[in-house]
Amino acid sequence: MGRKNYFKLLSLSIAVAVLPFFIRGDYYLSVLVFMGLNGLIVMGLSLLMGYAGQISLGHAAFYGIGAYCTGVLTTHFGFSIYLSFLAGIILSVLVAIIVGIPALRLKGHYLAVATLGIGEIVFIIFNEWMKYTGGPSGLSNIPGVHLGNFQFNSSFRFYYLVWGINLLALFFSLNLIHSRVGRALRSMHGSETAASAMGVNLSFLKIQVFVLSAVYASVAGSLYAHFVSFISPNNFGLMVSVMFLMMGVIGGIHNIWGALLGASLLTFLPEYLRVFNQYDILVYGAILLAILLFMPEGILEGTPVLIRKLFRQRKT
Amino acid sequence: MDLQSQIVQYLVTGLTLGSIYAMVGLGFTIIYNATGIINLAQGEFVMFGGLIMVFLTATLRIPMFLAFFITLALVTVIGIIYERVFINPLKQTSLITLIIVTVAVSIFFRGIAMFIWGKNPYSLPPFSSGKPIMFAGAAILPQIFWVLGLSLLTVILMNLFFNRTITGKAMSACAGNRLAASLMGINVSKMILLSFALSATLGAIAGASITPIALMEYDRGPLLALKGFCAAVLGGLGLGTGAVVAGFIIGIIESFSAGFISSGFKDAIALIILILVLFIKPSGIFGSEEVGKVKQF
Amino acid sequence: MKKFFLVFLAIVLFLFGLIGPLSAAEPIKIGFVASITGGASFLGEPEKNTALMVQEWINKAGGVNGRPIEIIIEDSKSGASEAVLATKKLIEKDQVVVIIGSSTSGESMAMANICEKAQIPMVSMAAASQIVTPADEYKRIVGSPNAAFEVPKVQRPWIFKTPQTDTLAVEAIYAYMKKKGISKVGIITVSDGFGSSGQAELRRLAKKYGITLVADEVYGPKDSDMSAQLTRIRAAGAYAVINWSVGPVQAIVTKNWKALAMSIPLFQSHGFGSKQYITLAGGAAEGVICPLGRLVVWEQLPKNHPQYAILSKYAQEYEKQFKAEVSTFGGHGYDAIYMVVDAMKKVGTDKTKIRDYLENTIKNWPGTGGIFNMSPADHTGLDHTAFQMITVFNGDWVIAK
Amino acid sequence: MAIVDLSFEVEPGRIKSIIGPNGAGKTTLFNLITGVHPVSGGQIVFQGKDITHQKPHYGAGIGISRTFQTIELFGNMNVLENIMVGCHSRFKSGLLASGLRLPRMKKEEAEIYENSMKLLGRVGLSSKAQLPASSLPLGEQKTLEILRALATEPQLLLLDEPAAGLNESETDGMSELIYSIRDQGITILLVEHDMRLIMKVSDEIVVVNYGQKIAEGPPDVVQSDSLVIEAYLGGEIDYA
Repeated sequence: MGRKNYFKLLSLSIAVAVLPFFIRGDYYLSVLVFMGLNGLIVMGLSLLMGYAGQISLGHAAFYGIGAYCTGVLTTHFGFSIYLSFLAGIILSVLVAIIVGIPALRLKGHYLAVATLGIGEIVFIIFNEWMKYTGGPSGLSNIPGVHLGNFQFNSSFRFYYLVWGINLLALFFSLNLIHSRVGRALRSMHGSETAASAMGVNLSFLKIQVFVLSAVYASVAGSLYAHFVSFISPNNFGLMVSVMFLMMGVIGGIHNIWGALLGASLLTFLPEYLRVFNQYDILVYGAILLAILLFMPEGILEGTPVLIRKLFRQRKT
Repeated sequence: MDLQSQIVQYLVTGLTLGSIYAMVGLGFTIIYNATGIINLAQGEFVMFGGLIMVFLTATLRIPMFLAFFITLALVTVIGIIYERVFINPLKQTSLITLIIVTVAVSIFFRGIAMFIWGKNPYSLPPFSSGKPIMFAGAAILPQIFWVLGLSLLTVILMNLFFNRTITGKAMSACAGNRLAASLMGINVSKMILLSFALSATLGAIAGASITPIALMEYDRGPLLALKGFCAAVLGGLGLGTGAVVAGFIIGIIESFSAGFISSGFKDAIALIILILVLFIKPSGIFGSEEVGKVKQF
Repeated sequence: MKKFFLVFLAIVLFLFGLIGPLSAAEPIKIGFVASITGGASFLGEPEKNTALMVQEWINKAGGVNGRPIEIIIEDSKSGASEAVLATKKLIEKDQVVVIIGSSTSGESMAMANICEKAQIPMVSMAAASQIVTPADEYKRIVGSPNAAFEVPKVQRPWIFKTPQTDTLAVEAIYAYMKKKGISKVGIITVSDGFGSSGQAELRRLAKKYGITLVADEVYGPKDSDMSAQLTRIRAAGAYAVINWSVGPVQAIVTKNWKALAMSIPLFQSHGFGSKQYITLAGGAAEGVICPLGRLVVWEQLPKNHPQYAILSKYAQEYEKQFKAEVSTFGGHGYDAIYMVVDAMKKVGTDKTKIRDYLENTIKNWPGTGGIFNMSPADHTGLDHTAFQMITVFNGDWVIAK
Repeated sequence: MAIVDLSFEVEPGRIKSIIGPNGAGKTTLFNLITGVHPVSGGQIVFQGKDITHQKPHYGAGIGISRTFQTIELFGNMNVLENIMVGCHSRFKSGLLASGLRLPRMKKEEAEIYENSMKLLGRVGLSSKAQLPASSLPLGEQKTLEILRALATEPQLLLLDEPAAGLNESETDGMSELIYSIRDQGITILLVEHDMRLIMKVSDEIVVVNYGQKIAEGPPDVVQSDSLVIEAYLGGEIDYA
């Protein structure tokens, strides 16, 4: 990771650390918590899609596995938080491996539909396995997170927990991208033939990054479950998977910072659009389309390009 | 109720569902062939088809027959505008961005539909009145014949179009190799426009014919798109006939699994079969390796 | 391009302009969360309309002891996380006195935790008894060997709700069936919060009324055809079908039931409470039987019925103002708003006092959903008399015999 | 193009060229050796080891590397990174070590960087290290592909038309590079259309047509072979 990225990471960490002292209030902090969670998932998607070039339309499944695993284990079986978090991660890793080995042999749209199908199947299991998941009515009264005697019982505390994990994941991802493994990932996206000629084991690498992104999503899911204390299958359906993808593309999925930016923006935007009442879906769709039309590479890379374009036009 | 009449009933239900999936799947295929895009707003064409039909017949009191064709024309225009405004300007963009564009369009279309029609579902009278027909102990609504008939007719017409007409063949050529096609003097941009228009028309036919059975509301699209997408992929992306057959297969699997195994897991069973097929034969039931490799992200 | 920039600027200014205005008056703020868009919008829409209409009525009539009320309406988009955010926004940013909402059980359960922690009274417009019952108590009931005969003994202190519990609806249907001698029943439920909660109650209470469930089918909230499930119920030899869902799928089930020429009666849940569904189902809804609040049959009530005055005014005004059929869903919003406004008129805006009033002083209180009698053991306050078995006859509601 | 019946050996430390008309199966042969295409019959042996049915990524690990006929650089990465990917097979640190930036990984990274810069320095490309690979002129892209292949530290290097599209002086530079690689002790298998280059650098030549070997031997012998001349009828051999 270059010096520039260290500087960016440091600035972001400082900003994250001081932000709550400027905007207190449960509501805004909750929005920031959701931003952090979505950011975590989209970061994983960015590694998988933007860097390794593998599409997933089923990432909400891993988000859900994390959430339900910790939710079910803590409420029904009295597991401790740590154990159930760990169980969520392990289960996601297992599912990612089992599903990933055959699925990642597929390419392009076939991979898209396979991941989509898997996401839907997991969704149906959440719905139908009522004894533990509570079915469509959801699972409520999931206990809060604690570290020893310290309870993360306010949005203020939870904010630091979520963003702490988020920044760790960001640190991990940035290191990864600028390493042997990260270069291999990107080379795979550039040319699979050449990458394998250079000794890059494509299938192993694909599985690895798929598992990593699943772990990010699972951790986010577990945190979500404990934060909201209520989960239902609807939080983990196909549209949620698509929304994660949308966040990535809007921000710029080929860059981890873009992914984070996209997740933050699209978490905040619907809150802002509350002023439009029920017509927010129309405004929301229009804004998304405008961004995609004027900055198809995403906001992060698109904004400078767009500004340059505007500037040039005014000059002539 | 004996087993035979049950089976007939499940078959009828499966065919009805399947014909809708087939038409949506065919719509996917047409656009995919011309552009390589998976148009996730395909379900919204169906929604518009249903709701515009309702508007024309119930509000404007236009006779059913005439309204049907006006609906097709209007939805086709929507498809044309969609392509010109959102797809055409984005020529140099990666496929994944284009797919996300179609998702954004789908959200936007839903917004427009909600703005115009509100959130309530709407119903249509059947195309022809009459009591359910009893056949081998199963009851079949006359409308089901309309749905099946229209979808079969559409599939046949599409086949003729792609195999017998110059324009159709030109579109198929675009599918094979866009650059080569444009060098041959085919106007690729026009072909892409045509593909959106055609697939919008298909959506409209599906929407208008299913509404008397299944009602229609502004947010019905995504689920239909999902099923249609599965049909298109299962049939081997890029193969129209494959998508149609796969659509019927998915419909029938769903209905039989609901009838004999578990209604809660009917979608899961259909999806598991889909995924298994992909794992065993990664290019769909009817697809060849080569076709599957043409377009990637 | 310059033009684009100007348009953009205009939009930004417009956006800021919309959140800008601050009113000089000191209204009492009531938070109102509803599923205005998304899957449950058929609930949220009439609720939102009702809130707008009722706010005007109350303020025209002098508000709460001279102070106007301001109902701040938030859309939960039929999702739990959105509902949670909306609730937090209302509590933190708008500093509301009470929270009303949301439309679905799932959202309400998620919101209940926040309101409980914030110690702010919440009145839900969703039906599931789990919303007001503490999780442990609910577990005790479901886990008990005598589940069919259990009732909750305690309720969540800050949480109330106005819709009739699905338990009551199920009991109303089962009692009617018992009277008619129907003993073998097939149930078909939608796989969402409303349907699965109804399914649980249908299963739990069957024994109490000597009813056997011969088929137990489900379908998705956006499915287009349920003929397969109904065929299976018919094949299982049921004497009646009970469908438990809300929204358009109810009409589809009804249509499929008719199309299959099924000779056994179709019962619908109390979610069938909007005439729109009769229209949607075309002629197919003839003969459907369902337990409903009296709102939809207010014209058939005797004039001296305690609910008559409220129902006639609400139904007529709603239909006049929104050009839409009145539904029991909007009525849940009506009851919730009037309940808290009544409380505030008596005890002011102290949250604890409002809570105490709702729990202890709402007695013999007529609403659109029935006559409410709240108590520490019952935060719904309705009993089986809230329901009337109603059948569809000539496209209209008729009290079933 | 199918390879029907083709058998030859390459001696260590020499340059062997494969020539033949377009579509003779030269690139297919490379793809078979490197495992890109599955082999349906026959055997490929490298240093006494059967590598016939190995995965494509296997070769780099045992000392076989290659370039491509149509340039396959990683266009989404810069020049230096392209070469760094070439070092992939020689190092170990995996996902966790990389993400956590363990000391082991830091040491490896430094080594990879140093090696890659050294390779770039060898052809005077150091100043362009940070440019996107796709922005280089064609000749430099070809060179970069060879450097990337060299970064795997191969014992056998397969070059697929390294001079295609290059002008005369660039071709001369290319032959210099090929010599210097040979002098390093790396065996080279060369596919090329530029006969001048072939005749200049090859120690031995194999001529293929329709997937079959029609001649094999030192350049001067092959040049006078009647079958070869027939295969190239129409004066495709470019001696200019």
